[in-house]
Amino acid sequence: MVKALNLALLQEMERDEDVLVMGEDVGVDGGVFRVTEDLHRKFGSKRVIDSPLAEAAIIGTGVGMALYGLKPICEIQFSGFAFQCFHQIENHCARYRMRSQGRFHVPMVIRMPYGGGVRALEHHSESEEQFYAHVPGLKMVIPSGPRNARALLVAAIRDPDPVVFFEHKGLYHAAKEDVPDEIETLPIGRAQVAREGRDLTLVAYGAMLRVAREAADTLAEEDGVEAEVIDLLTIAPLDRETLVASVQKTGRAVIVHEAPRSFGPGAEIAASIMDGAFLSLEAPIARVTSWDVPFPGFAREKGNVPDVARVLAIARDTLAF
Amino acid sequence: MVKALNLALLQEMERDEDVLVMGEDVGVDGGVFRVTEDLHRKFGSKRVIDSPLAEAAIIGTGVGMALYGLKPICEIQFSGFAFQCFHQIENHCARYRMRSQGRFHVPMVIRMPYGGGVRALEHHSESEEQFYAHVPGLKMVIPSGPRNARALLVAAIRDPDPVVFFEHKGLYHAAKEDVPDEIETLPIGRAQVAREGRDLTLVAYGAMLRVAREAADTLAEEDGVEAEVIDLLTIAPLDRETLVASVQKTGRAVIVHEAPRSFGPGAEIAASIMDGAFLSLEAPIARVTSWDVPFPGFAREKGNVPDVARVLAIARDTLAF
Amino acid sequence: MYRGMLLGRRLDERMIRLQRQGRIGTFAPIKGQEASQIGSVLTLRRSDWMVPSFRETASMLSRGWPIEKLLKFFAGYLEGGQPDEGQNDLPITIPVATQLPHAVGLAYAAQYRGDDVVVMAYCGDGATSEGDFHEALNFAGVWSVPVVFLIQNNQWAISVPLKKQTHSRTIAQKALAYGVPGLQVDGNDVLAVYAASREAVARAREGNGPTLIECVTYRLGVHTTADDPTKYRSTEEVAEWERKDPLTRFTAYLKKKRLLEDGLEEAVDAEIAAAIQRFEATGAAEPLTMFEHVYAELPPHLKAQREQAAGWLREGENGGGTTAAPRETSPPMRGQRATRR
Amino acid sequence: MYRGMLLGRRLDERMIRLQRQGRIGTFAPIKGQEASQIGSVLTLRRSDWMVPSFRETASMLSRGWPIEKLLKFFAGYLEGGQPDEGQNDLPITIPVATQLPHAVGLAYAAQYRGDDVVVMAYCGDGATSEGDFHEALNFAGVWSVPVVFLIQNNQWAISVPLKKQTHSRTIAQKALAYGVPGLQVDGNDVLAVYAASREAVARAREGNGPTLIECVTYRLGVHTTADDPTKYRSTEEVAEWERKDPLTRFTAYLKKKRLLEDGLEEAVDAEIAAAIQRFEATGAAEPLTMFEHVYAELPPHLKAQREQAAGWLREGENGGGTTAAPRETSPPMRGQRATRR
Ligand SMILES: Cc1ncc(C[n+]2csc(CCOP(=O)(O)OP(=O)(O)O)c2C)c(N)n1
Ligand SMILES: Cc1ncc(C[n+]2csc(CCOP(=O)(O)OP(=O)(O)O)c2C)c(N)n1
Ligand SMILES: [Mg+2]
Ligand SMILES: [Mg+2]
Repeated sequence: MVKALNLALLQEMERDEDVLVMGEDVGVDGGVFRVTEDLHRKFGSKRVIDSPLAEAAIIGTGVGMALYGLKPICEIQFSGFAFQCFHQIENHCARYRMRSQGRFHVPMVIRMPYGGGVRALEHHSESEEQFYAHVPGLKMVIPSGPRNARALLVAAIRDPDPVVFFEHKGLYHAAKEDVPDEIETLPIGRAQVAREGRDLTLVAYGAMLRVAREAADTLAEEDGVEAEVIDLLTIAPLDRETLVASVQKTGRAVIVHEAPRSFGPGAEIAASIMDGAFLSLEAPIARVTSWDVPFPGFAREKGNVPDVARVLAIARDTLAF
Repeated sequence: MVKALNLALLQEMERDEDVLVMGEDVGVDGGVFRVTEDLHRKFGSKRVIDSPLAEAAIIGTGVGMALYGLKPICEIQFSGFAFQCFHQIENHCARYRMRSQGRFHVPMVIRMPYGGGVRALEHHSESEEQFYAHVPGLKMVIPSGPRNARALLVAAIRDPDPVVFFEHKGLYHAAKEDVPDEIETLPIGRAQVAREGRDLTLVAYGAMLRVAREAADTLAEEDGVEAEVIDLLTIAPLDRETLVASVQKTGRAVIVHEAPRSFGPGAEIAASIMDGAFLSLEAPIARVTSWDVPFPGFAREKGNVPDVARVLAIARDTLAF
Repeated sequence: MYRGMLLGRRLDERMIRLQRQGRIGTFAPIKGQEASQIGSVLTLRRSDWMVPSFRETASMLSRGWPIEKLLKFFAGYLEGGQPDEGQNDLPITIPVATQLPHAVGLAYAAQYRGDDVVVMAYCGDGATSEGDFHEALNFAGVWSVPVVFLIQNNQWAISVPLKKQTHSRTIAQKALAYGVPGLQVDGNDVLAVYAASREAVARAREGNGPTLIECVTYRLGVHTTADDPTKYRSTEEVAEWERKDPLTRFTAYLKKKRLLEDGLEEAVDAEIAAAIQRFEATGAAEPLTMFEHVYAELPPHLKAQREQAAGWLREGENGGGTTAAPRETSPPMRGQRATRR
Repeated sequence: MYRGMLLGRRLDERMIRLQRQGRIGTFAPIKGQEASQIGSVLTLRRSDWMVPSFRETASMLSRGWPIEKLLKFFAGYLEGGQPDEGQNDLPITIPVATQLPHAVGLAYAAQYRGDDVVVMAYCGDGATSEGDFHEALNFAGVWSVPVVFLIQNNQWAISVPLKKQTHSRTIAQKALAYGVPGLQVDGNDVLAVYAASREAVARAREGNGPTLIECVTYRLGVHTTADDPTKYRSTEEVAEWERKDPLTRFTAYLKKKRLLEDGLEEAVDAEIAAAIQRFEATGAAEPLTMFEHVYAELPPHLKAQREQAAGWLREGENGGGTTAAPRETSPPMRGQRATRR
């Protein structure tokens, strides 16, 4: 996925001079995950900016650039350090359009690696999508593989609104997929049916998509159950149509995410499905998530992040309800 | 409510020398809402600290004090400015117990005024409880009137864990209630049934409690419907027992809050009720909330914040489902 | 120059009355800081950018913000935060110091595009304690961008005096932390402020990077209309600074030089009165427009919410007014379930 | 003193090997910074507090952290962040600069209680760009609390060199912004660091407030084990600083003075080897303990989650191991609906 993201950045920068990249170590070093590799060499240090170590100013100056008409792509080195700039995101990125009644807008992308399962230090394994999803004015995107990552990143760069773009660290190198040469885009705000089925809806995104898919395969093999798997791709605005349509068909849903459960994204997904498909529901909508604990260190992360076995068990519960 | 909160602070400071108050203008000025009035005169500037204008350091130094064994009560002048310190809250307040495997804990209270309806400037009318509720390790409390405000604030001060304590600006002066001389406490983590009923459950907190109560009264008068009103008091950890027990009885629920709807607290409340009371549900759980827009300025706030008419209409929908 | 200061002062006084009458909400008067604002803002060209904090009435007026727009802002209409197309100013920013990195970003973008643009950003003494101040100054220093940070050190941040705000002897010396030139000027001397600002703006324009200017001044009035300064500062202190009132001082100077036009006060008052009339003539806020500026395009959930809100308004007794929601006695709307998704 | 530096260096080398073998995860080596760490930390008393960043192995060892605890931390066990009862140190902090306000709060609390305590807080050159650095220094200055900020300016913040980090000529001069004394010392000269630190600690202890010390040093190795410095800096630069290696330098000095004990290297290596053995003997992490330190008491929803997790573990094939969750082939658990609430 690293290469696919890098390609998206490269091609968009070639296409549009207003696109800039900024962040800690994104320049000469090419980013700690190499997503911005080679861009500095190609576009120079004015367009690929190695910033000082200060997240609020990365976003804050990015806002200023965007107000001027540029399209900054800001990288926060790990999502765990984005609360340092959360005030700039909430006070300004999300609101400048409203605050200026349309005179200004903030066509900016905020990229960050998120997620667990990669044996990382404290504050390097969290999934904070919920915080961004709840902020009106922001869009929140999480790809699940190289091809949709690239297409969504291109769409995010071209989007006139600020987009928070999460990249799962576990997918950077693990996920491989052929990506065409010509630029593709995917619409922000649309989920995809990753696997069709009629007995149960599994909702997932990011690295959990693979988990949901594998669970669906096992259900088909072992239980003769056809699960539909929905890949959200965009968390906010949430594609309620696709979710509701699926559950109207299946009557049952299990949501899988890495963020802690309580007040997490699964709650909105469940509540939205209930709103739209109440009369179709044959079981409570279940959530398979990390526990409501601070990330407990990687020696314990396997006990925390959802895996296929947990999804399977809860799916079977839901089917048996 | 201002007086009741002030009394709680006064009495707890008299009781325990380790209790300190810190924030912008909390000292000589007595706080911009006068919640800390007179404390500076009584306890001096070492215990009632007029801090420089820097929210992250207010919380960050508060964490240090708490690690040393003191019990700082930090005031953030308006909840809209608390994202400046959100990293200190999420990275440290909420996690020090985990990070140090129990060697340290952070017995700290973070007070802030929140909420709309008071003709305030930009960033002065929001309801951000969701952001704190989703952070494991934090407790999130919102009183609905003077007496429970005081009792909960005392409980929060004595609580060994960090408590984010929201005070609705609209209740500061509007809400009047007799408060006894002797110290009272209320358990954190417990909701209260503010009005009993068997036909419908209305869930609310903070300034929305009055709205829910009035709606319940009207429903009784005009529709002959007995609505149960639940005052959450603690948002997180959420008192699921009380919620579920109520809806198991009524079969229907409407949640009222001022925060924007999507990915908001109502989603978790709805999802939790569904988890526990699915078979009792006779209608989808409805949410009456502010719209998913940045706070649009006070000239438009009445069109944004839920009022009795909206609650009534949605409640009637839910009843008629 | 004098006119700008006078306009600032007179509007301030009128606004306090409007606030007392409930026609606008809380706002921050500028009395005492007119020289700092006018002396600095006048060194900008129209093509330059101005980034205000929340107490820059005089600077904003001087940049061409219509009075009625400012009044609207403080009456809770976000329309008051909308600069005209082509006007290179940011709107009033309430969260202290958060606008400073925007100024640095604007300056970077201007430099990137090769535009001849200088950015002037305002903040107060209290704002220098915020992390955003530090990060903005540091980025500006490293990037060497054309930005001037104009700090109005009015001695107080609400009730907190400078010595509780920082242990630094001056604000100007904080510039050293960023390798940026720092100047301190008498902020009540409009000509001194002008001279210092001109120098800083010229330095920026010539590509020699940012400057921090500390204007030593005083807030003669309340912090905002919600504030009672007698709780925290002495009348003697205020009286002492009143003797240094920048407007009195500049008036005396101009009188001595016989440079004062006649009828200026009347002209200014008439301008204000006309603007207030226009302000009062603006209709009630259309609540549904709150859905307009969230995203470039309305996403489905907001379309649904907007429809629901519109339904309310149609059915509400006093639909279309500022108090847009139907009152509690109005017939409750039904059948909105379909749009609740 | 020498022993501490040597231990730091040798452990560093061993840890790099452990990391390559996958027995610990990413960590930040200290090679080149031993003098800054040991010279400063030795000026503290046991009753004082030490607040590390994430690259203070030598300081932490010197404060009595057992080697195996550090190894555990980097092996993903939060137990490695647990100081012993009565040990006045904070754990390693990963988010840059966020620990600095904690140090100021500790110092305030000590002063409030009237305790004879000094707090020493570490951070890097890059950390000085963060808002938290600024706010912490500013609070410390205003409050005049007993804290020493020890900045290890090792010239790089991952790939970002100092001149892209700040336009300030020195880090020491940043102290001026806060009215705090700032010193710059040769961070590769352990005796110079010791002298400067002793002065600052004494000043703090006597009630004369905070000090900022800039140790000019160099990170000779990788930023962390995930880093490849050849991408961003020249071998010449590294070679030049290698000639100033603080350990070589101190060794030569001690040799000249004939102060070097025999057998020190062997003793240090043996200590490390024994600790690694203890580290490797620690059992797999008990996953259920992750519920223990969230709140003082387990709230109902966590009780339910804990029960559910426990059920998994009991039924899982390899329950109790570090890879606690049952593998996909294990029999899925049923009937947990009741606890899902
Ligand atoms: C981030 C933030 N924190 C707190 C406030 C509340 N507040 C508004 S103005 C002010 C004081 C500002 O002082 P200063 O920067 O000196 O500006 P002045 O008011 O003196 O013009 C405070 C604390 C705010 N608006 N933003
Ligand atoms: C708030 C935050 N942002 C980013 C990071 C990622 N990061 C870890 S170390 C580092 C560089 C730190 O540089 P410096 O302060 O000079 O310390 P050094 O690594 O040189 O010891 C960065 C950017 C982080 N840990 N925390
Ligand atoms: Mg001020
Ligand atoms: Mg460094």
